[in-house]
Amino acid sequence: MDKIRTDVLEMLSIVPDGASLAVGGFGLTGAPIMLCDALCELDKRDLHIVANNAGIDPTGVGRLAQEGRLRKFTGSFPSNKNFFSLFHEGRVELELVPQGTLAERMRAAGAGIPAFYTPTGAGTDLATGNYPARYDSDGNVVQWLEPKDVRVFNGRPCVLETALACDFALVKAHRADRLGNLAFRLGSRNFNVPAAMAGAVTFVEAQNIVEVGAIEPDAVHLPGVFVQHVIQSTGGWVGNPNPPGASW
Amino acid sequence: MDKIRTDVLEMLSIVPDGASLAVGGFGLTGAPIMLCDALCELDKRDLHIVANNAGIDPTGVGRLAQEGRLRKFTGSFPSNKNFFSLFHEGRVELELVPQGTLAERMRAAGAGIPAFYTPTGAGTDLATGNYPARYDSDGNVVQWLEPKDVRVFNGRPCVLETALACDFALVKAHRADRLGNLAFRLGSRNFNVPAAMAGAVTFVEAQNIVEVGAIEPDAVHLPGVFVQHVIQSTGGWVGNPNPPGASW
Amino acid sequence: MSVDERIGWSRDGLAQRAADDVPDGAYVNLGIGIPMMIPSRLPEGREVWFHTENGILGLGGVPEPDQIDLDVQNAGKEYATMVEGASTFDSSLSFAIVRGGHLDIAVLGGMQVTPSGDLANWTAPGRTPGVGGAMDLVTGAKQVWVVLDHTDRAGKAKLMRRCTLPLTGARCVTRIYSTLGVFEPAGAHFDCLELAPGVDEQTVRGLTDAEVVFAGGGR
Amino acid sequence: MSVDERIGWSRDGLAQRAADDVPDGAYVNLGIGIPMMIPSRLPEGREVWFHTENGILGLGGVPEPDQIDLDVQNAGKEYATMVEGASTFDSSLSFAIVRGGHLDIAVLGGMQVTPSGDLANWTAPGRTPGVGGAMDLVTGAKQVWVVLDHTDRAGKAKLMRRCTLPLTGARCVTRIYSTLGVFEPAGAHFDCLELAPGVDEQTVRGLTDAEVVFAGGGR
Repeated sequence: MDKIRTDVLEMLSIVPDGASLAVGGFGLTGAPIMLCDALCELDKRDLHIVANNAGIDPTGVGRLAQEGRLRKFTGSFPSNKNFFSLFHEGRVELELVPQGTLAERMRAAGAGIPAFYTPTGAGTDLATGNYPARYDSDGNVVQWLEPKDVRVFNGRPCVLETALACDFALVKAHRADRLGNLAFRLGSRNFNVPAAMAGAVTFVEAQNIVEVGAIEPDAVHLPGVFVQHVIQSTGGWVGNPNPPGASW
Repeated sequence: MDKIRTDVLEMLSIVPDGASLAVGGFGLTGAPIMLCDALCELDKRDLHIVANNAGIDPTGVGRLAQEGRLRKFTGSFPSNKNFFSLFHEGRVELELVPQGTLAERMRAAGAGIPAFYTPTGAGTDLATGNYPARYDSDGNVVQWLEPKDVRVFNGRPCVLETALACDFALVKAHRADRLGNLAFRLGSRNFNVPAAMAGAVTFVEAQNIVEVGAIEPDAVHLPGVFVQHVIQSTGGWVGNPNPPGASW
Repeated sequence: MSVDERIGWSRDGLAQRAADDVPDGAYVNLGIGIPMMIPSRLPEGREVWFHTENGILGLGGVPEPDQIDLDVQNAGKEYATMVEGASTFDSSLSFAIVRGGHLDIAVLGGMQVTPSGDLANWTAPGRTPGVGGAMDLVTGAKQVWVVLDHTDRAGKAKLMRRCTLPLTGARCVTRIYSTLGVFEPAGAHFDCLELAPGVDEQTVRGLTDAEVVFAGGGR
Repeated sequence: MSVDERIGWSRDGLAQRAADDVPDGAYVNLGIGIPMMIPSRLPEGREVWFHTENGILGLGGVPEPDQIDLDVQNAGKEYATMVEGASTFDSSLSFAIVRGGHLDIAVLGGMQVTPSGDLANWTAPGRTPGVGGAMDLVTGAKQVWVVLDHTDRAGKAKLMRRCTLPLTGARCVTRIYSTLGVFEPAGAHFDCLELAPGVDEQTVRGLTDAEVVFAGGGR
């Protein structure tokens, strides 16, 4: 069993236009930038991206958004100006999801849980469907979010959320072996685990490809059974769009 | 913040008779035997134990069962002869649950998910309620399992399962610090993580109590926020009820 | 009447006032903005555990330039540090902590808050909305504190009878730290627990679009 | 007609026959009993990853006495070993792997199985029932193989038109390795893909309580 690949373009060529992809990362921390870049170079289009952020600047998912390669974005923080222009021009659909619900829906997909109830968002516009999902080119709302089923548990209204299964996942790991076992570093684990679980086929760019056994059994953050393809990451991000500021 | 306790009987004296307790371990691997023993010494009764096994021999949950301290057992593998005698004599209630559903219901309780759908068990006696939950002293069934709601997702019937919130949890860890951060070793993690999540108040017996920082951030298997009390384990199990056999 | 006109607490003073009330041993999540100024203002010796949505429990303050680690940021995507005893986890466990009721306090910014504890803070006309973890936090944390200017830049009240903006959550706010004082939603009115230095009851009444009951008994 | 009478494959032979069919690179869960004899019978050079419900992926064979580690057991609570590249996890992730469809094969024991693929294997009158992970496995694994004696100790067929015992799962079995041969549920009948050495069609027909279609075309 050897899941190590060497040619990123060849590896990702199996992703068809129109595919759905779960993408790890929070902002740019742990974001699989090399894999996103490769999708751009392969000129993939009409993608449904499931990720926390639509990208703050034209990097990672931000680049895919900027280049107009998205037909739909599902996530909690699509605060990317370019993305919003496209959204209000009717060129992309938005499914806005609370962040915890997003993570749980991605995990559920990989865990064989088709749906779950959560109190998060109950009664809000994101649950009642009173929020736009798509505009036309004149800026009129032509589609709203789906209203969610509500059921009361322990006196508390909860909404039914469904699993977010994706055709593929793009993940960045700190260490990976040929079996696909993954270990992450500090705050870069974030959405990479739920994304890897959500994807039917999961691609991993790894900062370090290590020998089998180098990741101790107890240190594996995600077992290789969730991973299909691993490739050496050639870079990562170096700049931070938000320089360390006085506001902290 | 110091969650380290030194007197196991004093620590567990806050558990009232009738309490519900999630208990970690799979068979005796990772089972919090010292904590179970202390509940026996404190003469706690009418307990609702939520655990995978009812104990193979009179150790851990097996001792609690053997001594007749259970009013109810929720689990997947209650194959303890003594427990079954008590069950058929009408002295204890049984909620038989598929193992994966059990783990997920415990995790759900700690994750604020009141209920979820799963295909596991759909259409079986455990879902339709065609299985005894309680007998009378003459061996007649006086209560059946609750029938579960069914809903079809992607063409597949799924049952609604609810969170298994418990008043307390008993957990065995390999390493713990005063903040309650836990690390487990190999196959002993098993139900200890879901149990710690299910308990409103979680007690941990740790094989090793270590300095804060000794467990690297990426090596923490369960953050201290899920743990309220930690005590040094004085032992553990030494014998194996199933000696290594020719059947493997 | 905005904070720039310096009636009541400054941003610093507001962060300090909220920090004073964070109890020892608490598990706390901080929203973007003024709440993120709390850690560096905690009274000496107080051990508070800061949780961040992106998967860290035990967040510390701002790193020195030579301490910057690309893998350690807060939920506002600013560089941060980790304290000894910190732990890291994925987003689904991070929100299990939030949703499961394991956080003592979420300190959030706010656009509008009502006497019944309704909060609006995730979107407004002309803003690019990002809901992030706000709805999870107001649902899951044991206490929800809101830290805000008492009025918006146009001088309009943010403490008001009914939210006109889309709700983040209903009946979720337990405490309000505004530039003018400390308040609690009390159902039909706000209880004012404390006035900021130099602020009088009449000023608060004039800048609040709901009944306010003062600790001294005044209304 | 039980396995003790040595018609068809012995327990060893049965485990060997199933082991021969486990493909290279497969992720496989093994039930208690004969399935657990498979790992040591895998053909040389075949890399198969064994998953165990209690939270290990990469289970190995029986340890030498001086290798026994109390923290490493299989789902049958027997001591086991781990191979290089193994990983450990908690029970909720373990069953995310099972339920989420990430296992290629679950190899289970069986009491009754039908041509439509229904399986009963978790309880019977007089047995102390323990459902364990069986219902999760038959729901989640891509293929469900059942390994069993062709008949019970009383000589009654285990391959039968309808299960009389409570179901573990409906329409879940994809392959049957019995002491008499290899079969697949085909809806209204069993397809017999292979007969065990020395077993003829007539014997199988006589000991099966459902129609059997043989690979050679015989019925």
